[in-house]
Amino acid sequence: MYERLEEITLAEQESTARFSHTVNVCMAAGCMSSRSDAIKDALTKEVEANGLERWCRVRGVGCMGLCAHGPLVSVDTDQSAETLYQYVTPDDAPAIVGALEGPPVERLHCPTNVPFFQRQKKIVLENSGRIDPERVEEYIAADGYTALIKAITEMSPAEVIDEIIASGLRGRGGGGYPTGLKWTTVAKSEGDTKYVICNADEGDPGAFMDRSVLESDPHRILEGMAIAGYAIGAGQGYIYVRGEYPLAVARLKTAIRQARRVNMLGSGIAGTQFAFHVDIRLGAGAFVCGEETALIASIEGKRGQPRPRPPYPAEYGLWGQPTLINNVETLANVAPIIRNGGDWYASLGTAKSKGTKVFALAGSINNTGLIEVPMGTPLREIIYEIGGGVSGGGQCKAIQTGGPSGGCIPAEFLDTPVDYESLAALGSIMGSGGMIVMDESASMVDVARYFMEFCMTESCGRCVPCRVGTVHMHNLLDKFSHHEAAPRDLVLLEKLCDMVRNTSLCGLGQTAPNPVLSTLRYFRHEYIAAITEEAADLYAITPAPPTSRNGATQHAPAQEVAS
Amino acid sequence: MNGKLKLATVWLDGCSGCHMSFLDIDERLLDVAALADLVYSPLVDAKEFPEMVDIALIEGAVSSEDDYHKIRHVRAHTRILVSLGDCAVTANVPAMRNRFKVEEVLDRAYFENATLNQQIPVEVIPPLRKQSIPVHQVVAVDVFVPGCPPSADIIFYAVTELLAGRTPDLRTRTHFGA
Amino acid sequence: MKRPFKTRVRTLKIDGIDVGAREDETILELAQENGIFIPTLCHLEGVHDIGACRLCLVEIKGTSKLLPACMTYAEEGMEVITDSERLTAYRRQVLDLLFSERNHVCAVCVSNGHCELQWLAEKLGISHVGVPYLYPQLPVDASHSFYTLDHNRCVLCARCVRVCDEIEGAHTWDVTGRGVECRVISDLNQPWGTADSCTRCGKCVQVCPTGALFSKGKAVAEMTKRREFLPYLQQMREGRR
Amino acid sequence: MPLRNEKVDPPSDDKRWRIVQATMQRNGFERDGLIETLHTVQESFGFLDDESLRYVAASLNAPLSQVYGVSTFYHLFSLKPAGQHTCVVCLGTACYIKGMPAMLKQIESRYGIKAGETTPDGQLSLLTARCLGACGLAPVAVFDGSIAGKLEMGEAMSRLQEMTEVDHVREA
Repeated sequence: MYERLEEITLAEQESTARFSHTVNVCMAAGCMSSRSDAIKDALTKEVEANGLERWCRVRGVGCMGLCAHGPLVSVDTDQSAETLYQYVTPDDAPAIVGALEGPPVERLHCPTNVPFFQRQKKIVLENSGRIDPERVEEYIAADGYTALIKAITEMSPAEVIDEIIASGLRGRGGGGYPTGLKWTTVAKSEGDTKYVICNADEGDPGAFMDRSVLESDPHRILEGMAIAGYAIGAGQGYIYVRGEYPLAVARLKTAIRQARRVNMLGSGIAGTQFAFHVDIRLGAGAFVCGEETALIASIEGKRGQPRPRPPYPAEYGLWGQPTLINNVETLANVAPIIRNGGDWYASLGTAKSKGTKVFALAGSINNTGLIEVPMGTPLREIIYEIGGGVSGGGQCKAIQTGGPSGGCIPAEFLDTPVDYESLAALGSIMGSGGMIVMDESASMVDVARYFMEFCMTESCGRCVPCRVGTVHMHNLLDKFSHHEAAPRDLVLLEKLCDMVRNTSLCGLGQTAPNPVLSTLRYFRHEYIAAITEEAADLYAITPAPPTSRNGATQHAPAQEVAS
Repeated sequence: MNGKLKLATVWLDGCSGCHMSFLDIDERLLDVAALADLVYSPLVDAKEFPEMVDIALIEGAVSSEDDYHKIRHVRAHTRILVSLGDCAVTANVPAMRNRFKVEEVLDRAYFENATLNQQIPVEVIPPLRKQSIPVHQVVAVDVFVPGCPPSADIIFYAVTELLAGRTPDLRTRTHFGA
Repeated sequence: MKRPFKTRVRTLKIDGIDVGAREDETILELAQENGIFIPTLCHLEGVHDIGACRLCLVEIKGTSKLLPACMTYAEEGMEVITDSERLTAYRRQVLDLLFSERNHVCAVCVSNGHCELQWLAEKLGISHVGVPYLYPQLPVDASHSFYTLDHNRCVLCARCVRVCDEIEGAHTWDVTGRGVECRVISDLNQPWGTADSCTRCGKCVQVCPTGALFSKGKAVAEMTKRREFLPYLQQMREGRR
Repeated sequence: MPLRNEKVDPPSDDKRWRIVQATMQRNGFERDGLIETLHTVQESFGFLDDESLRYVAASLNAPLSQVYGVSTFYHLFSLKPAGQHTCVVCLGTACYIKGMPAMLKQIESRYGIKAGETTPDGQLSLLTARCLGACGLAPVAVFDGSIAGKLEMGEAMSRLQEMTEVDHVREA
């Protein structure tokens, strides 16, 4: 069954063997926005102009991670280690091509013997920046689709699920629900038709892991989905991807076409009975559609409003059928787990959080970009070693993880290992992997207000607590950020947080108070400082209640904020 | 001191209906008078709010600068503050202007709907605040008596309970708009 | 081994009372059968539930999550608590939020005295609203020849949307926008009177819990609603299938 | 079986309707293809007007109010034509931290419009995005489709100036 893959791999190796030098240009959205396509054109022209095309090729690859230093170009040769160039412009093409056989261009050289590159452990991103995402041949030459063939020809669906359970993989979309358990539930659910949905509606502001994986290694997702489909008994998959990611959509479309061509998708995959089709569904700009039931409503062409769970999509999902919904990064881990075994994966990470996690570093940090580290890596190592420390010479004040559903972790907890439980204990969440570093100049009240504004505008409007509660919380935070708050506003804010968290219909509302709660927990003094003397004084004027004739006070004192 | 408690009523932005309803207690006013002196009210002559009253019934929303300063003064000199009626409790009809700018409201009243003497008064009439709001959005309120207006029976019940040193339980006896 | 039979009957406890249930019965239905009051607003017998108002949230032993009684089905051994200090506090807050969201001026409402929102406020003991009012700028649509839609009094329970779609089959109503900007609309967000899909049946008006939808010509406190027809219509329709 | 209105005629001879029709065809003229169809209309015509919504509703046999409800639920759909030029500022967390709010305020006051609005002369539409996913380059804005990263206030203002000025020169 592997013959077809070997054939393609051999052909690929043959066709590249004559190249002693390969110039890789990052063609992910970050570098593309700094015109990396023009750089690629310039480099290609330069190579041809010098008649080097016989032994040097220029190709586009996926994200190399260090987005802050983009556009990035790397040069691979037979003899020496990879050379990385940063801040490249089309005008630099002659210099880079001129230096192919000599020492690197000093002016553009980006050292790779630094923690940013050396401390990472790449599983999800193993191909990112190493293969051309628009060519299935390169994915196959990098062991692509072998896991799928292994699953469908050597393993039973139950064995595939067992492997996932053994790996300890947990949902990377935020919740951290054990993936194997989810697969088991859907596999056991009764239904003739089942679906696999890849949740690529990466909505957290400040997170771009999924986009990068889709742009840099789309076949990995297709392979993961097909394996999932085999394991749970589904023949159809949907990728629900943000409409804001046109490049990712285009690459996915190309990948689906190519995968069909090499018979890794479609009917009778690799000569077996197994059939699996994948279609793309475009999101249209609604954060709430990251929630499973809202996402399903959206695929069905409706307003993306969630419904109460249970029943869970595993039982009652897309068009009422059992449906498996996994996030991009979760699915990206599937192929390596099947290829190398669940035990291999479980050997990485901590006791309860296995494997690696991709983080998008952003904010006041030197090395903004994408990293992948083993679970349990301390925040300090991520921020100060891999991330290169706080930018502008400031001090780290807090780290925001988990986006609008997460919280702010103060600098004193920098030694916390990053895993699901540790972050939850600090009042934040792992989330999808956005990590925003804030220096001393950041106001925590403003950050809370920012996220609340986000939740308020993204609330679908179905349930009362989220629809109206977020507006009130936002208005209160606005008062705090303008230093116009009264003490009772703080009481009311905390009450609303509790209510919205416990009574909202879906995850968006239930977690909307998190940024407020975590900043109240660690930076309460910033809220107190925003209370004006006048406002405090205004509500304080309450004389003691009268004493009845027998001298006992029977009246309850005036309530600060009643009911 | 005659040992009676001091009772006041205050009229902010309301239609005076709650005061009318208060008077509708009729002969039972005598029972109230036996327990308390009405020391300040639109219904009596006193011009100054006393140093300290035990119970103040507030009718109306806080709409003007005058209302605002008055209610703060009253709160500082009152032991139990009662929001009487929907205007005090919810801002009710006065708040219906909140969707418009103050200038628009004044234009409507003094120009568009005036046939004679089209001008916005600046003397005597206190300036309007941006919004009409319930009393408890400005100062702490101890007891709420919703209703438009609350019936005489409810008012009598509330006042006598308070005078007897108890907190009246009005929650299921009256409601907004009652 | 496969179980040779399917459990159809469940026994559970609601507020300490032992209750027998069919597996397709919700906690809300069971509570109502047993004379236990659970406040509801978006629930409407005869159309499907959406669990949006959150008033019917109940506590269930063994889970920290509060679940909507209208959409939670009976399960064996369940212990349900329908009334607690915590639940009452949350329910009051929900009503607080609803009153603050739009311009519900009960005193001058056509439904004064016959309004479910007003009634709930009294029942749950709301003496005042604890959050500031939002005072949105909202229109009144009086273009229809029989009825009026006053957005100021709408609680977005979507009963009108569901009854129009599921019972009348016209789907004149839907909701536009999102979050606090949500509004009920007819057809392409056009004046109701010009919505061709409307059959003028008035079901939406009768099921509206507040004075948001009312018959023309009604003055303050004059609008009473009747909705006995709904379970009947639903039964007749099911019978025909 | 409900009536299948596959033969609803497009509102005009405009060739772009064929693309819209093709999208609906691909989804079997089922209602669940509504969002895909709206995407196509938006891409082809730049926005969704009443005419196109009515056409899509009729073709998919979907209630008008549902089509309207869906098209206003999603941020990417616009019911109004965009200005000649667009500027999309990213309000993701990283951009927020790096000073985008101040920049947005400056742009708003310079052009006298709020985010989401178009200048009265139809020259410029100012839009916001939840996150463009280019956080490594924060703060980020998109000027007429081209992304600009690590943006500074002066640069943003001059890019806008250039964009809107070109047309004025052309007109003169």
